[in-house]
Amino acid sequence: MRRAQLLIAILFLILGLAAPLVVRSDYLFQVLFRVFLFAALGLAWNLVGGYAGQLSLGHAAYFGAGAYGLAVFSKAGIHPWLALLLGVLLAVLFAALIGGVSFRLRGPYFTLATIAFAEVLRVAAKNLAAVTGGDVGLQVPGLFVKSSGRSLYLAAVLLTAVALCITAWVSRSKFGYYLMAIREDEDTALSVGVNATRCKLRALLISAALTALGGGLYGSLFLFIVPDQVLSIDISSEMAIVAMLGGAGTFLGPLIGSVILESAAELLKNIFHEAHLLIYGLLIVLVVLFLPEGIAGTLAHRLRRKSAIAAPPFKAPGPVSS
Amino acid sequence: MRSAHASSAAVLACALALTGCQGGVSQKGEGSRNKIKIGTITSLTGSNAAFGQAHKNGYAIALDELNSRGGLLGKTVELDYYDDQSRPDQAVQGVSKLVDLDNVPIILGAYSSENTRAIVPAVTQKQVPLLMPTATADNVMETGSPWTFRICAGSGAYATATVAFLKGMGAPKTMAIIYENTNFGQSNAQAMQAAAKQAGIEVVDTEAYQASTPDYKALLQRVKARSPAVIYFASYLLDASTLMRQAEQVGLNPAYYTSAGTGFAAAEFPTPDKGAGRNAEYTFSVSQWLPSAKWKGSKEFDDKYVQRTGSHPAYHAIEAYITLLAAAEAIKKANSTDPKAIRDALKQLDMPETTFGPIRFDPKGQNQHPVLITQVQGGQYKVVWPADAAESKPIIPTPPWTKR
Amino acid sequence: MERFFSALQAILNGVLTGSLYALIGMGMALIFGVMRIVNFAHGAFMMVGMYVTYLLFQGAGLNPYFGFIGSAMFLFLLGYLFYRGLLKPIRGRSDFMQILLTLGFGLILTDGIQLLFGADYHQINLPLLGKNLRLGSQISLNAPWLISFGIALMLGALLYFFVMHTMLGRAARAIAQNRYAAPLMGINVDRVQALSFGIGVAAAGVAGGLLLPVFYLYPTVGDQFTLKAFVMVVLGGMGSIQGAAMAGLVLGVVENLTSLYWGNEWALAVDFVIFLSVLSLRPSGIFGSQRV
Amino acid sequence: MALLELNRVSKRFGGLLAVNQVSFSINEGVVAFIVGPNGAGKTTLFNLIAGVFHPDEGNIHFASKEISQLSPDRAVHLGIGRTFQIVRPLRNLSVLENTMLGAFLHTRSPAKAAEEAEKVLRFLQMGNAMHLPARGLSLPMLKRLEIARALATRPKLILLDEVVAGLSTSEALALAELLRRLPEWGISAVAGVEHVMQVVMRMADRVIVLDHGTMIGEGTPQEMVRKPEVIEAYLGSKYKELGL
Repeated sequence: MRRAQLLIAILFLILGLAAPLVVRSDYLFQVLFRVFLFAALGLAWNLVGGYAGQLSLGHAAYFGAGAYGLAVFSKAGIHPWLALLLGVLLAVLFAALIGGVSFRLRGPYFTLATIAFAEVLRVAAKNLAAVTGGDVGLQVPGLFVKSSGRSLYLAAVLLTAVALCITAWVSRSKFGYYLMAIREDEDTALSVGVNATRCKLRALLISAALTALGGGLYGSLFLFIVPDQVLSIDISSEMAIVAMLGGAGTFLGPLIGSVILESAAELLKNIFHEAHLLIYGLLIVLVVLFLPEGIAGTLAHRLRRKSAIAAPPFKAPGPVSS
Repeated sequence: MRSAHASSAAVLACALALTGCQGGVSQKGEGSRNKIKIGTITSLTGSNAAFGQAHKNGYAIALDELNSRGGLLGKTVELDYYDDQSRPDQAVQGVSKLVDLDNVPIILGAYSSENTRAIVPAVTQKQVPLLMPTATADNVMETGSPWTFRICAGSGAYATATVAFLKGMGAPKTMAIIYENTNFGQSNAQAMQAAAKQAGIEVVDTEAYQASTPDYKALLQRVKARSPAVIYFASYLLDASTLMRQAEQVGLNPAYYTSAGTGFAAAEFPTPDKGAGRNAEYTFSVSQWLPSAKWKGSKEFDDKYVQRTGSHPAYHAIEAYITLLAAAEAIKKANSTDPKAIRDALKQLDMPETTFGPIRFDPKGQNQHPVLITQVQGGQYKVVWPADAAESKPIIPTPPWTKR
Repeated sequence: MERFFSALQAILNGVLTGSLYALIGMGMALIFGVMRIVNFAHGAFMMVGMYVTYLLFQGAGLNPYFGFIGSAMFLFLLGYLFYRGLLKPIRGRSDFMQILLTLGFGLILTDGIQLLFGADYHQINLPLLGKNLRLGSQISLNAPWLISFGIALMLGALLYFFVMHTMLGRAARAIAQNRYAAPLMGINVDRVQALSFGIGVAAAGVAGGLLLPVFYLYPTVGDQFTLKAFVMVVLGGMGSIQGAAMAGLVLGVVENLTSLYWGNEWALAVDFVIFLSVLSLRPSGIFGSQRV
Repeated sequence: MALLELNRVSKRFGGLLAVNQVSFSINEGVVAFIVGPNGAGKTTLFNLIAGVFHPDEGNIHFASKEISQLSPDRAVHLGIGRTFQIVRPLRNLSVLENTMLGAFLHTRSPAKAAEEAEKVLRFLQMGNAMHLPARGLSLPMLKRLEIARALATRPKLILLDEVVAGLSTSEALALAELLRRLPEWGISAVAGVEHVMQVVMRMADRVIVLDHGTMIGEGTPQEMVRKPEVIEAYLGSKYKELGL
């Protein structure tokens, strides 16, 4: 089971790394960039949203911090990669702040608090034109000398690989079990000595750092950012949708979700034009109705039901079999 | 069970790879045979969708004209739309799609200044000419890219024209700037601040607002407290109507209501059904074009537009219309669909008589489109400045709301 | 004195705007209270309400101040069917899926409306729009806002009465307090939830109808109100209807005062900052009594 | 030496005095029962010891350390394990994984945690159910799972809230039989029960009787059933009914 998942992940990564051998068009690189970027973002979100069960819809805050960090600090004369790193630090700082306040809240309260934080940041970025350029926008430096779609695409594949490694580590470690315990029942988790707040915060910090890296790549690809773009709730919800549709709390879910959703979105747009959001909405509704645990989750569940061993759907990979 | 999992993934991966390869190879050939594809990026969905539709209508009229005259270089012209969903990142993706997949030799778009600014690096990198119909924020031209050309006049020209007009009217001393917080609004506000400073007009208040909200009364109250002689708006149509209605409610009475076009210059703005109605009266605006403009074919375009859509065109539509015609002209001049040849043809382009006035790009790629100042008089836009184009005298000062 | 009147004017305007916010928030609070569903399609439902009112006005010449009733009925039906057809089958599944469903349905509504009626904006122009009620020389209140305030007040009171004093309302509150015990008391939870969802969405539809004369409509107009409704529900104390109503008024006033003293562009941020402070200092809301 | 010591502990919720001036102590290697009807304050008392609530008055010592203001997870680290009155399994995890969560208190390695968890499950005679998901278990099994999870943290003291509620008498006795062996592992236990006196009489080293938040008796089971106040206030009729 677990080995199969790992194999699939590795297969995807190999395909991703091999794509430049066949793919020539920059457009496809951009579509594939989005696929892998959102796979990485979905995996990042999944640590908090899937494993720890904390439904954040404010990850745009970290994404924007990454993109703006890169743009603002490099404008101040800092080397782009260092600037990106500072952006990641900024995101981690935001995460500590946001987590500190909102992790005391549970359920929908938490979700709404994360939205509110991201929105405050968005409005602030719009209005503090001296720093961020406001709505007029800000130039982002390329991260690579030949900042073509191809090198950034490969960077996105690498980011996905990193996110997959972290997820693999989390899902088999004590930390991962603790996160899942918090998701299932926070009081029970406390009763076995889990410091829930600290665990959630740790997950969020890792997630925020990954998300900020993704934001930096994104900004670097488009070379120009405005607050309504990189700090918008659309980014947050897309991250969550990718992970949830793929299967929240599963190792492969976000990857599969991103492959399907991001390519479907692009395909739909080219086929249906104005109706593509309608179809996209329908797709979401249908998945919710018929694949209750997300695509990967339900798939795994079905397969498992067929086999003789009954096992839980959120089965954490680990040394379970004796 | 393991194999089932793996095989499903393999199928997925293959499918992905296949679509990738096909997309990359197959579509390239057909474009050049008997059709010329022109790429267009606009907002067909999302918050700017209404303007995207205006673009689409303008383009469609031009397309009909082109093809009924036999197309271009003996081929049928086809428009290749990419919907940017009113999102800049999507617009950028559109450039890649149109250039790499569909092999278009030129791109028209996008609608908003925001999205247009976002695609400038992309077209520069891909070395495809970009013709901008409607982006007025001046930062869309700031990169100095040799691949970008703008049909419409920009925010700097708006501000300069407005200030020149005010000086001619007796040089009012104070001004408040009210602008929506988007690229368009902020650029125009910045341009005006600079222009006003140069002309010795004191800017007593600058107010940014969140676009498309129902209530601006408190903002207007704030402006009222500073009692400026001039107000300069940078707003889209919807907010223009709301602002003028609520200006009456608040009792805001400057001597001049001026504006950076767009909302205040839309055909709908003085109408009661889709605009501010009588509250639009006396407002000044910069304008790029009017159905009543003296340029040849303005009336005909208006008729065609009404016939097609049932309503009068705003200047966004004619800018789209003229953008496509200019692109066609450049392709004809270049006698080629090579992007570089078209770019060079655009640089040399000279269309002295179009519905949108003369089209000629300066070395920076900016069309020197004359900016008019209009005033709403009796529910109609009347050109009141510059003097040689004026059809009517400006009415100043604006009568207070209680005396209307 | 001048300053006093301008503040007073801003506060009064804020109350008028806030009354419409209140209706939107009350609808969301009812849905949240009874179902613990965060309805991300709330703004889209409101937008549909605006279109219904608009069509009634254009098609049948029905004044929006009556047309909103049609909008309420249509939306009630839409909400009821949405619950029965889509939401009910996935009740009991994770919060994730319910949120996804409302997000997806919101997209369908928005894009569907755009396909049906185009992306162009519409507005209606009532002669009433130019009428102002003057109180003394300094204060003036715009007639359409006043009327919608009156109607919102009445309907808000009606909704409150409904929840507090009718059988259905009591059942809804019982479910809100304890979802598991309610069926034991003979409450048909599904029916009550379907009706509550319908009513909650209808309240948004009414607000849309009342907003139409002073605003305009286009397919994505509702999006901004979804976020506002969240803020109200939390400020009001999750699921408290009267709390959400109060929060709506407060939001209207705060936005106007922010615009007056700081700048309109910060109004939204102030909304959220208040929201966050309340959430961290007093998670049960300013007006709520329910514990988290 | 006393392992757990409560000294005049009170807890108030609004106007309700849930626990009123309760004092008792429990030595190492003891299985104690807190007896009282529903609402007597047993769960509140457990929550006070486990750090979920903090006493308004009085103090609590555990292994001669003041723990009155401890957080729940810290309490576990000191060696206080607990189960919930209403079973709260992590439904989507397997029995083994549920138990491993407890074992993670002392190890980072999932393999070691699994080993430890297996030991505990075997002791509770749940070895066969290890790989089942928790959500499919029967109530008696869930009760044991709760205990397994707590035991896996290797507590010095385990708090068992309503440990036999909902079980049949034979199931209850079987479970109690297992609990009786806890001191062999060096674990003391405080169990809360409502009125399954058979279990209490057979298993308890000590009995503490609560009524309306007040302690009305403490001693051996035999002492308690003879104590007039206890019989009067609570045990009387039921005890006689049971014919013990």
